[in-house]
Amino acid sequence: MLYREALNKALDETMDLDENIVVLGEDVGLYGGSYRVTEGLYAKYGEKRLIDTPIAELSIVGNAVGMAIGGLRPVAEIMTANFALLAFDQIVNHMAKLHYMSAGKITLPMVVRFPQGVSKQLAAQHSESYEQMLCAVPGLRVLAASDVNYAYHALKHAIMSDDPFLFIEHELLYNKKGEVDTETPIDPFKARIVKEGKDVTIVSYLKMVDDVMAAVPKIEEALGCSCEVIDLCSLNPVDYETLKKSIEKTSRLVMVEEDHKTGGYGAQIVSWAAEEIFYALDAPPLRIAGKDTPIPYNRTLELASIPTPDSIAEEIVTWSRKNNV
Amino acid sequence: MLYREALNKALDETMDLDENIVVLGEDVGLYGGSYRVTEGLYAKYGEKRLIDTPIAELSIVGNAVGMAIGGLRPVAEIMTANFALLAFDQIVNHMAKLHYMSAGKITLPMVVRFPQGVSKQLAAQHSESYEQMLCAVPGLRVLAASDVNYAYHALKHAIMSDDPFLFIEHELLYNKKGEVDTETPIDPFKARIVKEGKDVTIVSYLKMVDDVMAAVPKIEEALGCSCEVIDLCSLNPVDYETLKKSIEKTSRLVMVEEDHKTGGYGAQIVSWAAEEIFYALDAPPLRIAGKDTPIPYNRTLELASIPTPDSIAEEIVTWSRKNNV
Amino acid sequence: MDKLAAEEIYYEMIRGRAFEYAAKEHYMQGDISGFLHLDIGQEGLSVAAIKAFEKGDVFSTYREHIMAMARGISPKAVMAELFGKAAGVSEGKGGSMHLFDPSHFFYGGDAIVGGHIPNAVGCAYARKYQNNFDGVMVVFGDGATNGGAFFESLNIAAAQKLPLLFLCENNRYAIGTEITRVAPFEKQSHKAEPYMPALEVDGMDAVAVYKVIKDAQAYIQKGHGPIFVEAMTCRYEGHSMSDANRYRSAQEMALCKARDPIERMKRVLTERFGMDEDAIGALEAKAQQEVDEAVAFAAQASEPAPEALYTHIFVEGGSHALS
Amino acid sequence: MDKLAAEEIYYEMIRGRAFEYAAKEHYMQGDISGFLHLDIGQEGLSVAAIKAFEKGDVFSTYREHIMAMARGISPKAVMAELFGKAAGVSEGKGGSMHLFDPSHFFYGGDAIVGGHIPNAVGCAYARKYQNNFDGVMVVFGDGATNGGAFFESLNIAAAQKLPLLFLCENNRYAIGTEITRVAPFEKQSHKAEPYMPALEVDGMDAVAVYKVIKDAQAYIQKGHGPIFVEAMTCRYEGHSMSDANRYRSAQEMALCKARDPIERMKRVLTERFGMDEDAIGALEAKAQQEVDEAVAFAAQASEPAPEALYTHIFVEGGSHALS
Ligand SMILES: Cc1ncc(C[n+]2csc(CCOP(=O)(O)OP(=O)(O)O)c2C)c(N)n1
Ligand SMILES: Cc1ncc(C[n+]2csc(CCOP(=O)(O)OP(=O)(O)O)c2C)c(N)n1
Ligand SMILES: [Mg+2]
Ligand SMILES: [Mg+2]
Repeated sequence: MLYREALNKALDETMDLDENIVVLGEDVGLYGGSYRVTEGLYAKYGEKRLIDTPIAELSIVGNAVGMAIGGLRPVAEIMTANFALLAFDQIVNHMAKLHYMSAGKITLPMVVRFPQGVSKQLAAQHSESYEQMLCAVPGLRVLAASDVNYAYHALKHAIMSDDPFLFIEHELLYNKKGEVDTETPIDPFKARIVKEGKDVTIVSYLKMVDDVMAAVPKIEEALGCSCEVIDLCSLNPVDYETLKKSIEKTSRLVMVEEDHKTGGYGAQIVSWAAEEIFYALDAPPLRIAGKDTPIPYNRTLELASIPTPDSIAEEIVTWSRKNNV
Repeated sequence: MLYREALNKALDETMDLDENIVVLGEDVGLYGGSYRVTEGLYAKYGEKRLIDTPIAELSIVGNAVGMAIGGLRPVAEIMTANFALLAFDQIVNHMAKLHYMSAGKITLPMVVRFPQGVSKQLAAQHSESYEQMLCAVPGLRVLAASDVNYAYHALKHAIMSDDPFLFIEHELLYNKKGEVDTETPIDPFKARIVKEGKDVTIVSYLKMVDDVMAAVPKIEEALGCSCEVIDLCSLNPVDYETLKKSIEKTSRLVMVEEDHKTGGYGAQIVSWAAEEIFYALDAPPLRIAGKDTPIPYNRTLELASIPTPDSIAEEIVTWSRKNNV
Repeated sequence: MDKLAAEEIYYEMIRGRAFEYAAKEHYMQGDISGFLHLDIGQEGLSVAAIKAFEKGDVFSTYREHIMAMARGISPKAVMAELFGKAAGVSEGKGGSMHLFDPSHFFYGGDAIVGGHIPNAVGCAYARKYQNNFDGVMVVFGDGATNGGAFFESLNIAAAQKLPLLFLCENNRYAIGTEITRVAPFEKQSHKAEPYMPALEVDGMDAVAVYKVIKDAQAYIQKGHGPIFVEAMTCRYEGHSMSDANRYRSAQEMALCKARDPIERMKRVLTERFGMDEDAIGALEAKAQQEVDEAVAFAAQASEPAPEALYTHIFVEGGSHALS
Repeated sequence: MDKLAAEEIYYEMIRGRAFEYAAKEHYMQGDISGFLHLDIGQEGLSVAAIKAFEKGDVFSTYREHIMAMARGISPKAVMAELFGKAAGVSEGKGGSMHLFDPSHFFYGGDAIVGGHIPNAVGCAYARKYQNNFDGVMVVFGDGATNGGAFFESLNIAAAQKLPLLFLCENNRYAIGTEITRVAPFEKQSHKAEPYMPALEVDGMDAVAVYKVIKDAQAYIQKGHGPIFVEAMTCRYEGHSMSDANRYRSAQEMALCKARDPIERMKRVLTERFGMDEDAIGALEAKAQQEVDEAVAFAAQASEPAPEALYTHIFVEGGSHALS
């Protein structure tokens, strides 16, 4: 099954279960979704439950908040992360806060989904990642799906929960293949150990997990070491327990992320490690992230602006040699 | 002179110099600014240069971008940080990127000013800090004025620069008193050593600098140590040189900030220290920040949600004792 | 409007004004803090609109004390909220600008100008989905009609034919900025005209407001889609307690107050319904007493527990609600 | 419109179409990537509007190749940008959606639907401030008229009486969503009616477009404030290269193409100005040659230097510009 099919299946199964679940967004209905995540659902559930909205992101999220107040369980799609900036007031001032400000009188069972990241030459206004901003907002749960099975289970969980969720996808993952195990439930807030190892803990999420996995053979060969690779899965809350166990075993932490390095999401993970498990670290942690530049159109420059399997391997090898680890 | 008067003076002097400088925002003109920063300027420069805008933050920043394209040098005021969320598309997708995307053909000499932070019981939609989000955006310079002299010089610099600046103020600082030394120029990108010391480096910015200074006597007394207090001043770029020198001297780092701890701005500073000067640290760094909750209205709860001089002192003393530093 | 309704509306108007003056007093005494926006001058509009929109949901702004009470939230719970107490309608977490009570179909209290309008649109969608055409009333000021959220909402509500009543309280000012300085005309109903029927009413005349809102709700109940009502009104005080109201002349204020909604409603009671001064005096006394009780209640109510800081960030166990 | 203008417009229309087909071909060959939005079907509108708005500034959307060229940016510089080369108008950093050239008073190329409209408003403010009433033309699609940025701009431009020409290219679709499914009417000029004069024109008729834009610019030059023009048009291809265009029937596409702007303009040349087939054939050959040269230029142009990743984040030394 493809990643986008797993998301589709999660939507389909939950919509089938509960007619309060509605989906809204640009081209999600008749057109089938610009990344085909909602394909087929319009035919099955009709235009009242697959709502094609105008290009008005503030309203997409703002209306979803109101739908939730009115008793529905909306799942909103923002076509690309960059456009979510238009909805930041609704996400931060409303979606994240109404439950708190009303002392629990209002609950917002809702999900906002969007793809993000560098795809292929979509340029600066279509290529960004905003988890660093959104994980700084109390009141939101933020999940990032890097694989097919997680995408299915985690989206289902988010839809069925009574809390407001942001669900982050990556544009280059939609056609990723994988198995969905519908029998084995998962805890969407638990980090996933993608590969066990004993010498260095590499923490990552979303598409970078695949890039890290592609880099690992090179790293292990160059250094003669074994890498443990962790997919955070839930970006807020973070499963610090799993990280702690791993780093206590390996004594070394590398954080790999696609967003810009300055103020990037990984700063939180590294700063947590420095504060909380300082003495477990045998070497300075390493952050590998996107460069501090807008994303350029040209393909060579674009690839130079984010981590790639090659640059990840190279940076880790250099860091390791420099620190004698 | 008061902090708000220093800002006013910076505006006045630059406007006097260059008639391309215009100010726009809600109630900035006839009314004199909701925090009185623009008081008197409407009478002096008229309604073409002190532009009262409708309540449309997206347009306030979006229009400023267009004014800059058209050859003016706009200084936009957003009444409170929370409302800037409505303008995030313009700040992130336009203000920060047009220079890059146009390969330098477009320049945006502009400033967006806003106050932020917890004032007194303004509740969740009027009390937040967004430097953690805005410092994650390449293409923006972000300054935070904690004192009167810096406010004056840094705002002047921002207005006269050809780059786009965010200029962050704090609601509780407007009536702060201080001297302005117009004779001695300053480098707005340099961190300020507010107090020298040798045992621990406390890094902070904006209003927390005052709270740290209020906590220092208690800390020094309790621990018999001496604290070095640094005001970052420029949040992006960061003057890492000054931080490095200080931490190499003291071997200890405490970061104090008002924003929420998870994903907060200070994570970047602590993660930088862990990555770059790991071996200079004798103890795990400490981050003191706002709690991960929306800001409540009730005063007791509100104060419990952010660092105060007492809580800063207490946390530092506890941390120090725990780490034998 | 029959006598009973008129009496009730009058009562809530004077109770509202007394409430606002009490809030002002306690703000100055330091019992209340933050932003406090008084509805004095606009009581007729606030009460009559809510009473007329009997069924259905209401979304309002930060200037909502009187509306919240007209919806049935007790003055005690509102005053306690202003005092930041645990017995407040939002348990002291929201304050003056954030009064929520879904059991009275009242959803705030929003402090982002225009920010609640898209929420009301979404709620109207839910009601239509549920085949409930009593609909939603969303209340906002003239200042909110310049923001993108408002405009997007006009378009969506019309495109989706939602049961939504837009009520614009046009008091001609957004803080210190007069509407005609930032919009091309004084009446903001013009903005709605391409999308839906747009009605106008004198917001200082509670009887007229009552009637127009009744008519408007009847329209949306028929499934015709949204409707817009603009009520011209006037606030007597500054925008909030921190506004000295220097931008309006004494003459302008005097003209305002000559249209006083309470005086006008009193004349309706005496002239149309033959109520005598005694009966009216009794209402006034009762209103004042209710407000005094609310203040006393708020003053002695307890502070929230310290743990309250950490509750209601998420639904207890909510992340596993249906899984 | 005289013969010279007509010929120039026709020439740029056919050059535009040839350019777009060449871009399509090279996209499929992998020389161009990202989002590529073709303007085929809308050439008459794009060229005539730009030519008519001779003086003044232009802000456009991501579907702007033909407009950029009509403004005077060379096909070579545009094609090189599509190829991501250093010789591109944005040095390979912007790509198809981000063509900027202030020396031709052309400011993009914006990929946020509606995001450039507030920028155009601000620029119009600057022009008025500078006492320049040639004004600004901002071009956007029907889909952009549902967003808050557009609405705020109508209001501000009207309140401030700015010299701004809103040009809506209504091709009835935003990607796969037909305008009447997300707005309450088909003609989006209704939205502008409360604020400013709103004109309509057949966007498939270059002569008509030319005239209406000339008239509109004359209006703003008089200092009357903003004006709105809606041009009904039709794109022949999918929204971008990734859209298979399945949501429009063969019949709908045939009706569209029956209104072909190039055929129509050709008739103007032959019937009104008596041009013969040979002369027109010569124009076509020249246009194709110019496009071929642009492709050849782009293909052999150099890649940006690796350091280009780090340039233009800030102005070189900009932080100290005037201090
Ligand atoms: C998005 C946003 N911008 C600015 C403010 C600050 N502010 C609060 S109320 C107000 C004026 C609102 O005027 P209006 O909508 O006419 O309502 P009124 O206060 O007159 O009832 C402003 C500018 C805000 N709360 N939200
Ligand atoms: C704010 C925003 N939301 C969504 C998109 C994705 N998107 C790109 S073009 C488009 C359709 C725009 O339609 P219209 O304005 O009619 O212009 P046209 O493409 O028809 O010329 C959409 C939804 C975007 N680029 N920006
Ligand atoms: Mg008002
Ligand atoms: Mg279109």
